[in-house]
Amino acid sequence: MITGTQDLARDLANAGVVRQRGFWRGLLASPSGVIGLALVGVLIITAALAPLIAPYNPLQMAAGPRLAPPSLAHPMGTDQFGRDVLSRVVHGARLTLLVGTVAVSLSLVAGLALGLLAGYAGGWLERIFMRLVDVLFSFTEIVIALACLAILGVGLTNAMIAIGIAAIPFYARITHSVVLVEKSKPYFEAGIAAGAGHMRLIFLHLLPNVVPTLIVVATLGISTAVLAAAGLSFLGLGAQPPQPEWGFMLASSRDLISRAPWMMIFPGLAIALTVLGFNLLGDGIREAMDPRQRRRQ
Amino acid sequence: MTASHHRLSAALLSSALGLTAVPAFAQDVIWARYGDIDSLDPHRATSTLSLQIWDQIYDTLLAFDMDANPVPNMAESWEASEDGLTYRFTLHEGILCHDGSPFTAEDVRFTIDRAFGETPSLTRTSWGPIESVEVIDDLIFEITLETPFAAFLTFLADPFSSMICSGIDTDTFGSSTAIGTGPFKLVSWARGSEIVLESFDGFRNLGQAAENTGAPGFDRLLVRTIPEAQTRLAALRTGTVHIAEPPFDDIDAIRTEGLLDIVIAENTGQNVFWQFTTSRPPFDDIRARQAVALATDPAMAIEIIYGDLSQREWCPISRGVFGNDQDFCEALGYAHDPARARELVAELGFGPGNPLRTTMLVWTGGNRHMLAEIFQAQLAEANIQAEIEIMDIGTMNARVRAENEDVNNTTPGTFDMMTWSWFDPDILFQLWHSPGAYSGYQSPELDALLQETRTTIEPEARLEAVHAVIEYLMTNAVHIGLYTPGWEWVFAVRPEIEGLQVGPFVRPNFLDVTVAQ
Amino acid sequence: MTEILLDVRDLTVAFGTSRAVEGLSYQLARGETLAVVGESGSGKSVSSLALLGLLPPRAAQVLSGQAMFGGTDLLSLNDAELRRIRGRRISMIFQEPMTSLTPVLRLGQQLTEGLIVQEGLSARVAHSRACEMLERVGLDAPERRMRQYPHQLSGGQRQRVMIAMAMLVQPEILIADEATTALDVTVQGQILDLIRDLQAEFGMSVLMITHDMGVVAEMGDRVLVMHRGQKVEDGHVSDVLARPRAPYTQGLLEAVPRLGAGAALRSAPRDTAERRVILRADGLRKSFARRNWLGKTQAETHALDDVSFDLCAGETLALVGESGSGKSTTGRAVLGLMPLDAGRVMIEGRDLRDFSGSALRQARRHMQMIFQDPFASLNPRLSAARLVGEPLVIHGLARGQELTDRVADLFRRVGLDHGHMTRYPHEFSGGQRQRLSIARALATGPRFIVADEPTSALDVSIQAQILDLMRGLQQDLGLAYLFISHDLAVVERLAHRVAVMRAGRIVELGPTDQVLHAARHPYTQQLIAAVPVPDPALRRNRSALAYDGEMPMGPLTHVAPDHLVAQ
Amino acid sequence: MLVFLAQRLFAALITIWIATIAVTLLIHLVPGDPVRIMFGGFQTTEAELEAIRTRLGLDQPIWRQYLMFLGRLAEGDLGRSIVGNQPVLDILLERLPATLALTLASLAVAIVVGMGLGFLAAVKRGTWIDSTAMILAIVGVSMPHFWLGLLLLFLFSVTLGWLPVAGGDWRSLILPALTLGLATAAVLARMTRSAMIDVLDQDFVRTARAKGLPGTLVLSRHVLRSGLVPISAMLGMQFAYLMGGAIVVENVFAWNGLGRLAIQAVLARDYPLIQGFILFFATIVALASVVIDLLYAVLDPRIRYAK
Repeated sequence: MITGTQDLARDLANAGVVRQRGFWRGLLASPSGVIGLALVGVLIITAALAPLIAPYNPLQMAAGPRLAPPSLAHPMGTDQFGRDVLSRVVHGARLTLLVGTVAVSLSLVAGLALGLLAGYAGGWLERIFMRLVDVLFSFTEIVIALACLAILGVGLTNAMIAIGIAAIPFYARITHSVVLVEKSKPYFEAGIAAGAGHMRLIFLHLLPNVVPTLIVVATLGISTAVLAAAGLSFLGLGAQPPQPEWGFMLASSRDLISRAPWMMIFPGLAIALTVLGFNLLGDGIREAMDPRQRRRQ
Repeated sequence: MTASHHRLSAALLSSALGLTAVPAFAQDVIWARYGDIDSLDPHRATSTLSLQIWDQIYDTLLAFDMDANPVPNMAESWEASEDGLTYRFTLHEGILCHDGSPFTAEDVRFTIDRAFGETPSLTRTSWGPIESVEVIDDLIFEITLETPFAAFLTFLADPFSSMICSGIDTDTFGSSTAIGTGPFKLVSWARGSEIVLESFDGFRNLGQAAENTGAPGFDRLLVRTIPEAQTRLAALRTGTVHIAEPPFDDIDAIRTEGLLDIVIAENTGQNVFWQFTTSRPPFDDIRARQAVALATDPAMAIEIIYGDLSQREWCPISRGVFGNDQDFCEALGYAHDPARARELVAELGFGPGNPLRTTMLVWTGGNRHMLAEIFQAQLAEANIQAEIEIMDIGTMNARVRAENEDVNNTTPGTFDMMTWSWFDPDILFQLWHSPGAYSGYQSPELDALLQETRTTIEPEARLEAVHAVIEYLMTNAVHIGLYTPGWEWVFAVRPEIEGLQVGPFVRPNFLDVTVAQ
Repeated sequence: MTEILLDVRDLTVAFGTSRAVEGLSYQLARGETLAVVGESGSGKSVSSLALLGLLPPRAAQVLSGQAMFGGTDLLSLNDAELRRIRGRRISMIFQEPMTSLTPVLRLGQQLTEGLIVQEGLSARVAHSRACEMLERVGLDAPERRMRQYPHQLSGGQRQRVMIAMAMLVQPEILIADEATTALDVTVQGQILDLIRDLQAEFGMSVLMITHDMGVVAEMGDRVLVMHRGQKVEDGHVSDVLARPRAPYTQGLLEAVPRLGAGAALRSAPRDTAERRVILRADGLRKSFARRNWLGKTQAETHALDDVSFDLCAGETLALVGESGSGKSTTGRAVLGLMPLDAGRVMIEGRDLRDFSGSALRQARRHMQMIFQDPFASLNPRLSAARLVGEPLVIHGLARGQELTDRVADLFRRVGLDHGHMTRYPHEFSGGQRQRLSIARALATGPRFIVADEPTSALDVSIQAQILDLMRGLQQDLGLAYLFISHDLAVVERLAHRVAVMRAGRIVELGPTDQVLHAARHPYTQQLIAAVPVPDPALRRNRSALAYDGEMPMGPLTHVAPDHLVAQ
Repeated sequence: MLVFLAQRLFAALITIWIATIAVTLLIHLVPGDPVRIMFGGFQTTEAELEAIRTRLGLDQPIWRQYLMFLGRLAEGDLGRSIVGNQPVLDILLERLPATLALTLASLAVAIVVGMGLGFLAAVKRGTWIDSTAMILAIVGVSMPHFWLGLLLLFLFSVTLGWLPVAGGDWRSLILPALTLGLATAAVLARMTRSAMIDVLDQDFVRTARAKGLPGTLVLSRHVLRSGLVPISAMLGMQFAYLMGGAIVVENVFAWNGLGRLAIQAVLARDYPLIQGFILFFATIVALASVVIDLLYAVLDPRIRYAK
């Protein structure tokens, strides 16, 4: 997915189509776009209205019998403390959305700034910088995240930061490659020829043309961040009790897999659907923006 | 029918695949545990997981009977001097080390010197105030103490006092080699995955609580690390392993199903208790400590998590240990009283919109994190907002001590669900006598009381001294008992394994084990 | 009289709901060349691909028609049956020699696999036949070529391999689908000659698909003109080109710039005495080093090698040459868009290097640029008014109402509506976009404009309009143009002087008429000779193309006043 | 090609070199006193902590520490783990085979399933086969490893009882390899499809068909060979992601490899072990990418014959 995303970014930048009109029409015409939009919409609404939707307080123990299978009173069953799994899943949407957006914002802003500067500056600075990014990239995100957590200590906030930091090389690299594409387009040279200064070239010519592509990438990036956060929580490095974080809920369902499989099924489903939602939305945007992709379908 | 069919095919598969690497005549017992040992060197670790393995490789001068009383073992007899400062031991004749050499008084001296040597034993204070070891002849030696030490003989029955043969290779000892006189020889240790032990022909059972007087009745003991409880259970069911700790939530089902035997250890000596960072707010104030104790309801929590596998433990030391007295402790203890807890919290200036914030440190595993979540919810009702941090025991030991020593820290102090297993109330001395294992709560008054428990040999007087310490710890809300036992004390055993006993302090004894064909 | 080899009747091909080819009928006689001509999207390629079942599966559908070839209807055959015809009796060569060969396989395998699979020849026989054919199409060392991979050959060489591959089976029909479009004009000439020779030797029929009327005139016996999927007219080449009947063909032929048509758009030549030099390029040198990732130079290509010329106020100097000759590099170099290795650029007597960063930016108001691709050169995020006004803002020349007024004035000047100002680039047509670019270039009132292939991305009819506009502006504002183009016919219409570039050097420089009609340098002669002319009576001079002496690439010397040629 | 390989090898060395700097810095970025965090356990005295600081060289200036680190590294000494006091290198080497077995088995699953599916989808583009394959792929991409693992565990071990999950023999490798492999297969399927479609749209495929070659020969010789070039270029990254994914999957299945070790080390804040792990991981990934570059060079004559 990651590797594909880099190509996608370059394709989009090359096609110069991120700015095409009829984007929403295109998005709504693609099945992936519609389903993705719907899933992400449900997630956002769930997160926003969690206290209204959830039938119980997610932290309330003995809201029902312990380890009760799904029933009318507890549609997703209860956990080992008699907490309502549905309420926990609903509240978990908030954490998931928070982690996804915070981590991606962090890596997007830092990656964008670094990639933009390196791409614009060129020369030795660019060479050294991109080499460094390549190296960090080959460490893989999970190892960088582990290193960050080893330094910062565990916890959801630290996991969020770690995921954000770990993805910076990725965003820097994508930004850099998009900047190179944009820089090679004649309009950029036209800007120089017109006598534009550095600030003008970066902020008027480069940035507005780089950001839309990056937004697409970031949409896909949220799914990666959500997965990563759930993974870290699953490993015990992220969310701590009693946070109703989905990955953490999965981790605590492990020992109960044979007795209470619903504890594993529903949070897992929530993660998978969320990630699927952002992936489909990303694909939908890609299709809506890139005629080449559309033709391929 | 289906189930047995699966079982059959699984058994066929495992015999075809799992065991083909081993000669057909070899009889293996496979024991799966959630974690690995830290070291093969009895001086370099404190975990129960390590201790259980030392117990197979090494032997001790004394041994515990099933009621946790020390009885003669490698030492067939001893005499104590009047003043309680000198002990003269006589070893059994003909004890053999795994390298074939005879075990002598020299080896005893070697072991004790090593425990106090350049890199001393992690539990060196438990040996007591040993001044010297004098070898009289091959079988007789004399140990001299600086002061009387009440727990001395019991310690010599504990695996921390495992006797090491002097023929060890100091470079590899502990990491890849080990030489003792226990029932099993070390074949190999693949860290994190498997320890292979082999029955030691030269072994003689001199005092351990087992009927077998010679070497174990099977060829090899394979100790595997399988961290996931469900995985262990699956492995048990398919016959890939013979003995393992099952998932707690499946124990009822296992009992009903009847395939596996459940063996529950007694006299574990295990105690789970609250302790606090008393060097800074909020727990420098006794009311905060008391509030935590009053707000939580261990009886309810262990009922939910462990059912009848654990018991409420009011005392700072566990049942079966000298000085434990439930009635005495309960009278001093903090019964569940959330209203009173709220009052105390309010006195400290905290309330519903402004909870008392702190962090609860918990040792990973054994469903303790679930217990912690229940406590967390109970504390929340008393306006105490406790974050949970889960970590392994080594980290937790370090962390608790660091918290206590870090006086200038401005974040709220922490409290923790600490766990210890010990055979004697002397543990209280090690924990609380200045400077203390964790640099925690200290007072001259407490130090004096603790010293008394060490040097008083006469049982009744010592009991009084121990009770005085208990009273001090509980009224000052320094060390508050929660429940017992707490880790690795339930064993699920396949039917083909017979004769497994779990001795005091959760030490499985394989001497009487036989494998049915 | 002649034998009809292929008889296509009422062919209709649909892509989804749109019809790419509709009711197309034509005949191809044995030994003749039929040129199918049309603009892109006219359906000319689709019709031939449809015959061989090579259309993308599922996307395209043959709705009706017959194609009789040797008694069978090609359109009724299934894939296995077609395979017996494809690559055996009918061969094809394609437009892109760069991508038409499989990059990961050796040429030998690609050449012989058809023979082995189709004809059942042994590998050895196939190998020796392939070697013979490589030699026949003019490639040296065929044994070595057989072991090479496509990337080791130049574009022209690859097209020769493609032809060899097609000819190996000695087909009855050779379909050449825009086979020379991607090639430089001199290489194109060589390949056309090769096809003609092979046709004479093997007696096959050729279906020549092209958009270039010159190629039609050069190669075709008969011509078929297509427009929007339909046949517009067909007939003998000489008839159709001389007396087109369909209005579409007439329009097409009129718009084609012809070399030799004269200086239709050239502004009045200025008196040499008043010539005021505003741009002087002096010994420009630039080499592009392919560096490895450590920054060490691995290979050098000389993009510019001692390039010198003057540009005077009000004049148009054209830089012509094939791809890679360095003409665009020169354009960018004189604007200071690229650092030079050596040489200097003087703007009105001042060395460009003397300008510091901000002064350079200030100086840019006197020199502007128009790009080849008008869409790509406009920042898609800015409105037309902002785009045109940007140079004014940058140089602080206008603000507020004055800015709006001046932008509106520029719009008028280039023939755009006032109402166009709020639109974004993608809302304009290609020609309009180029007008926008010109308006932007004019905004700061520059002395000279570098125009890099400003019309080559445009349709021929629009091309003329833009050239007209450029000439008008030159007349009115006294602008000088450095006009970069590969199209000699366009150059002839606009330029006062022409500089011919080859391999980074100027090989001939002089007044347009002298350079184009009395060329002194063999390379210029070759270039001119290679241009196919849409008149069957004027077939190319093959001897000039066949020049095989060493091209003189030395310093320029005067052969006449104002006329310099490399020695 | 030798130049190409030398370059790739050098790049790998640079990666490893930067990894050494990174891990040296790591311990200094830890807030608080790492020695106390690591060693301040039961009954250690301040003097002992000081001795440890000296032993680890933490009382030296940082460049000195780095040089010392390099010096020890040259002797194959990565320090000793805090928990258990074993040499870090021994521990890592002991765990390596398990992780490699898992990674390679997963890679095999991913290549067979993912590339197969992607190739099929590309060839049958626009049909129901294509749609089904791509729906499977995007669902697979969205499925968390650890959840997929739990589901498989629940299905095959708990419910059906077919596959034991303990023991360390090859059967216990099946589920983790399947989990990791399927998740990667989904990514690979999408990439393969896209790469193959790019190839199928290329002119040379039309050339091959115009020659009258049978469809299977066109696909196997021209399309597949060419498509493998971009795919092999992506495999390096995929290998790295597999190694990363193994960290999670090993923990689901208690597969005793480097990944489990890493998590234990982070939880225990066993810094020497964490440092060793990162260095080791980076080295393996870097070397693997060299191997994959080699494959790439073999597949692509443009690189093989570059001067």
